[in-house]
Amino acid sequence: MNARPKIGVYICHCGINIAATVDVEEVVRFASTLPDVVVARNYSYMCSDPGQALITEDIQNMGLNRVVVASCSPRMHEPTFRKTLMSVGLNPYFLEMANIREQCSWVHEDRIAATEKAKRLVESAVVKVRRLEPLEVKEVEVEPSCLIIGAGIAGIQAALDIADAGFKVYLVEKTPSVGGHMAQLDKTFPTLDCSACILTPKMVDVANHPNIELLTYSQVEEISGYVGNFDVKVRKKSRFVDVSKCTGCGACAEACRQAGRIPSEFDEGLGMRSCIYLPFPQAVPAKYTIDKETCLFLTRGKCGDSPKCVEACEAGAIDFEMKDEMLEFKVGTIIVATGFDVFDARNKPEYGYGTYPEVVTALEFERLVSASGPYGGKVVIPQRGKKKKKKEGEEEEAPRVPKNITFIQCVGSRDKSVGNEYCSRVCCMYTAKQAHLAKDKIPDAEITIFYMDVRAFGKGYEEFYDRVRREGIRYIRGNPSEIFRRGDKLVVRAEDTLTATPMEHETDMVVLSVGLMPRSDRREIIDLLKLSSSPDQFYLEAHPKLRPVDTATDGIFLAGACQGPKDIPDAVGQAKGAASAAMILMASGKVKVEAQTSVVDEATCRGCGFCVEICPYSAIELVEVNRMGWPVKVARVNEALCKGCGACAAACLSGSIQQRSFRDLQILPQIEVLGVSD
Amino acid sequence: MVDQAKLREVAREVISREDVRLLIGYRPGTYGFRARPAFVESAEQVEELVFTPACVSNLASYLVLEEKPPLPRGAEPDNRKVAVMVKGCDSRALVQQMVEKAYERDHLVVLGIPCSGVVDMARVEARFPGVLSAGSIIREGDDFVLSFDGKTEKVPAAELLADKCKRCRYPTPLVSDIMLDDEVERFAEDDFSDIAELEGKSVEEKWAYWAEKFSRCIRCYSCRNVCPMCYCEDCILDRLKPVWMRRSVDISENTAFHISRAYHLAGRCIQCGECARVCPVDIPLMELNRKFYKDVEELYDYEPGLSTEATPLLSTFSVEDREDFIL
Amino acid sequence: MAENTRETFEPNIVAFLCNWCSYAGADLAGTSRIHYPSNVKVVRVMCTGRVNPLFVMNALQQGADGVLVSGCHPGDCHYMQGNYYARRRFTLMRRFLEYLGVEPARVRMSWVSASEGSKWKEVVEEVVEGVKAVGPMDQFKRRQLNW
Amino acid sequence: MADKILKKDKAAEALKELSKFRLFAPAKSDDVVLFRQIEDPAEACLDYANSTVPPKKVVFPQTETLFRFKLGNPELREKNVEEEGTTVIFGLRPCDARAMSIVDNLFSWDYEDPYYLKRRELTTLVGMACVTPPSVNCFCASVGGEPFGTENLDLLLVDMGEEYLVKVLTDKGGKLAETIGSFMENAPEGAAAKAEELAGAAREALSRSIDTSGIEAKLPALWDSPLWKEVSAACLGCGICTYLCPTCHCFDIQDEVEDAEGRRCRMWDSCMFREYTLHASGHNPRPTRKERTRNRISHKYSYFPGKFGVIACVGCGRCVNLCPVNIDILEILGKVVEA
Repeated sequence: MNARPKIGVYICHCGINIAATVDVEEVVRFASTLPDVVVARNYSYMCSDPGQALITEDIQNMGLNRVVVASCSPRMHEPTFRKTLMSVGLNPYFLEMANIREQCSWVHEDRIAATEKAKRLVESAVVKVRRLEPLEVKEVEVEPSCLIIGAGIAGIQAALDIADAGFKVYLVEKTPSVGGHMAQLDKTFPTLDCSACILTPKMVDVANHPNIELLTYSQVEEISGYVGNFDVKVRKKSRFVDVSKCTGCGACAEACRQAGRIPSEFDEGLGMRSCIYLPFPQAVPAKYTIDKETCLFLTRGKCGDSPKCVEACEAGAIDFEMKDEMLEFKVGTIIVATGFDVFDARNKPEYGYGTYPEVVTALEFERLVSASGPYGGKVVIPQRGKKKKKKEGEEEEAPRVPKNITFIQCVGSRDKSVGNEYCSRVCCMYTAKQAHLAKDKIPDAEITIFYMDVRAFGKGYEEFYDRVRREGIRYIRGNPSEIFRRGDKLVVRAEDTLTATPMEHETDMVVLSVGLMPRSDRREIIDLLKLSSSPDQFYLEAHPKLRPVDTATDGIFLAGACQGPKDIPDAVGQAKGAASAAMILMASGKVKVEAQTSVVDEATCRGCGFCVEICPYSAIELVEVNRMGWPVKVARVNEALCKGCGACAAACLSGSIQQRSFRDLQILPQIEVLGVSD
Repeated sequence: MVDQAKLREVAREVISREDVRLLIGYRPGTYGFRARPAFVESAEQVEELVFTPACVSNLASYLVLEEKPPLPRGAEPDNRKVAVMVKGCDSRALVQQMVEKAYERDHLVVLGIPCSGVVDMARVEARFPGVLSAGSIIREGDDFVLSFDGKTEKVPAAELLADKCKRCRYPTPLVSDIMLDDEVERFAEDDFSDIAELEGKSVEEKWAYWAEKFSRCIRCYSCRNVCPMCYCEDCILDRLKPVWMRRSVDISENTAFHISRAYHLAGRCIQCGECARVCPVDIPLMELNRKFYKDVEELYDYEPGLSTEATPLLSTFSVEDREDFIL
Repeated sequence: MAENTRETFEPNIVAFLCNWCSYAGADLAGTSRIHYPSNVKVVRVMCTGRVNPLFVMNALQQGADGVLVSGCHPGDCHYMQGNYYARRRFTLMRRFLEYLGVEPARVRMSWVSASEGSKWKEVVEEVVEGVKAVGPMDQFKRRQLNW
Repeated sequence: MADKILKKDKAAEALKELSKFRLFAPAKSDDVVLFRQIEDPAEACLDYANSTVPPKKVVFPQTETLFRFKLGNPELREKNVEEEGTTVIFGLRPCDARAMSIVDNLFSWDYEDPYYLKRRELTTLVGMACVTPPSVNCFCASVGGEPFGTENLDLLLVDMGEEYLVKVLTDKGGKLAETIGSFMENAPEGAAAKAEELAGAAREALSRSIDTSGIEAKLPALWDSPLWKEVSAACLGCGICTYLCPTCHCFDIQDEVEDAEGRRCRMWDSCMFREYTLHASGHNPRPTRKERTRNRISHKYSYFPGKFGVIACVGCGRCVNLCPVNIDILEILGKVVEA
């Protein structure tokens, strides 16, 4: 380490990506004049095998002990070149990169200015690399267990894969049942499989799998630790029903004084439930839950003379004294599979959702068309706000069957006016599917779809779209501007943009193809796990292409629509990817931890504790040491906990705690070089 | 005013305790009106102790200034307590030192001196130049009474009072084991109008003002060394690896020195004013410290040196912290 | 160095960018080929929490005409709190430097996320313009290696 | 050359004339008097007690470049002090002038320091006699000086009220006096006698003194005396007493490198600093302020006289006046004498 630095500087053309804007030859000439630089070279692609070979040969032949690569962002190829160094026995932390592509050639036009800047960046890298120190990459054990947050199809699939591989899974679901949005769907495009038929077996599997601990009606409250060693606290919310006793018979729900008065979340409010309820017939676990927001006994302390559900329950499972339970466990990896919300159509008031009962959302339509739904699978205009349960003897008013149904695509997607620029990816296909189902149920219905573009990109999608069109479904290219009532009809005002014809289209029913939104409660997870968001507010992956299931934090992965809108095959595919990523860590049993950690100079530390207070990872503590006979307190860093942020180093008044690879001694020379005005 | 006999009596008792190794107080200086620190290790020495308005030093500095050269093998460090006399302002240094874990509370025996203000010795010596023989200063109501060379002069207190005392918020020690006098009620307010006035100048005027001051600096580091909050084992100013600022004495490095010194006291300076007092070239160091003090109070509602339970200002944050300048 | 006039003055700005948000955002500006002025030169740190406010002083002393510290938006810090610490430190340092007579336009801070390539461009442009307006740093710049 | 008279109302013109040289004179910066390079006579403040920082800084700058270098290039560019040209220090106190002659010993001993000596050669010293002692702590007469001392001065001015009596002491002084000859007139008879009278009164007015005989020999014997702990207990370890001392001359050498270019410079250092004697190993032969205080006093009153035959203290009183905690060299010397 103390050998005189012998630095090699390697400047990449990146084809013409760099060379077109930066005079690479000039940068090489300049670099070769810098102190301690033994060799400076350029090459068309430094990251290629021959490019890397240039470096390894020089290390071996010229005895280089420091390397600067001036090329793309270190976020791109730092790992590549670290490996290059390692391959010939040089410590990988003797590398510094100068980012002359993303932050120079690609963003500047003036060749002279870009070349000057590239020179400065290279010089800054040289002065830093000269002072770098070799670091040891340490390993920690990985707990062979995984926390999966969210039990929709993505969470379920990831859980099953990991559990099948023999690792323990804690599957945490906020609602009383697993299944997520997929359970609400009727058929799935393009195959028209019954959603429940393909999902239910998996739901049952997660409940029965010996390696899966299913925690429904539960929420993650606290996560601390680091990759391989996360400490998790989960709140198991009280169901007020002892699940070990509940047989799922449903007598309680029948008996509930509020039966049929509480809008069912599962049925998107089109159907009603009791205060004690099973979200849907195939719910897993098939255990009842008392909704403490509406239960009379829980909200008012009184439900008639005594709660009817208690009377009805033969198993004696109902327990109003039940408390939330806190579970604590350790996991090695975490998968976030929290899914999405659908766009709230009230944010497009021009479509009259919430005003006209004939305007429904696509998810409501799924419930309408589902045989298990509130209307038994009949496509009707739902009777909103009317109690479905009539008093004895009162005549049922039959729901109206529409003869003319209109679908509007891209509601809340590709729409800057509501802040959603992105395409929700599923609406084109589910609209086609729903149109098909409507036609199937009401063969004489006239069905029209207003669309902006039809994106049928998946396997079998274009074929399905073609089939639907041939069924006599009318596609009109145009984004309707408003919907209003005329007599007993609704009128959709739009322009057919293919013929440039303004039109008023009369219809009995409108289905809004609402888009997929980031969950409204996403902040909870962001705060728990320190995830980042992309501009669309979905969780941000570590790399959009190459690390789509990873997050910036080691050991935490993303699955399903929480990362961005996805259809079922994509969600399942990503879930399997996330599962596999987590399993790599758990199977190897070890993981390398941050090497660029903080370190204390115990000889000068005055033990003030500023760093202890500041460390977000509680990685620093004060310990008593003997300094030449005197007992003194000094800070000490737990390197397994330290994540290498360096906040301690900036807080230390005496500079006694330093971050490796980002020491004051290494940064100040960079400032000296970059600060000089040309 | 503190009864000098009582002070000595208390001091005698304290230094006679087996668990106390040192008492730091004041004694008369070598000439004129000066008083200076006294280091009492035995009961015989207490006779020289005084407390008068000439006792300007903040003795809390000595608690952290003590050098610890290598102990001979087998020798045990003397861990007995240190007793220290503190005025209101000085006591805040003790509090802040404890916030920063310099020592435990039970390391100290604090002799608190409720204080109605000390003199600015430069003002005294300008008013009565050439006084060599021992002179005394006592406070009588709104006046200081100065006796020297057989004469007695009465001067309105405001004319000789140190600036820090004219805006003292905490005249009575915030921490003490033995209070040597009755509590002094707050007699002054601090509205930071001096700082606000400077803030109101244009950037050019401000720089001209400070460039003049900083150019005088000879980097004797008396401001640092006298400060009760400056006690790093190895100050970054002295480090050669890395060099935070060069040894060169010029406007650039001097400015860097003063920025560093003041920033390192942000949220830590307890306004004892010692730095400004000792500066041989009269750099108004408190105007630097007070800028941070004012901002810290305005922005974060934080005053250092009031509670040993406080979290150091820059080791904490609030999500709601202002950020109006951030793009 | 030729005497800079206000018109031809091209400021030199040292920026400290956190690896996870702002550095990534600046990279994204690159991948998106968003052009911006070349005056800003970046020192990469893992977190704005690492940036000692005295670095600002060093950069200005060394001759930088301005300094920019850019990190993750509040709440998004990869290390949870680093940007909050940085915010306090730089708020105080910036006000202090202004008090000494250093134009506040020279000491800037921004939140630029990994997805805000275009915001990075805007920040750079704004900072460069701001520094251009106040001219070269000459308050306590090192007179480089003078006798 | 005979004594001259410079009327006070001509002083400004004379200073104006002298400002064609590198002219240093006492000037006020707020209330602090410092020697500054003067371009406009109005800046000068001749009616002063003494400067806070002694004028030694003119010939021994606090920071000075010795040479510049480029890494990897054996050629050095040395500082040419000659370029600074003729320098005049106007109005310095006799003690401070005498201090320079003491410091000369050091810089021309086994090694002749070209920077310092060249600057001394280029510099003409115009003294200002102390008609009244600048401070209550002046004790120049105890260490070989006096308020009207002429040692090492080229010219001495005596404030006679309306005018300055100008005594020409050296050829160098004579040459300088010639350049401002047109602003002066011959001193009347009796002026010298009046000045003598003033000198006598000034000597009488010195209020502090110490008998230094025997101190040089006594100090080494007091190496282990408890008095050092006692007198240094309050010491803060700052550099006031040394930096403001006109005879302290310790320096450090630092390389300031920037990029591939750098300079080697010399800057004041202080034996009162911990780093002064700190070894690279971490060992410090003067581990505490006690040893440093002992060294400061011993150096001035024992080691330096042992080597050069003169006490390295001129009794200017600055260290006493400005010590933040009233550490008083006369008190220490008194204890040494008593011990």
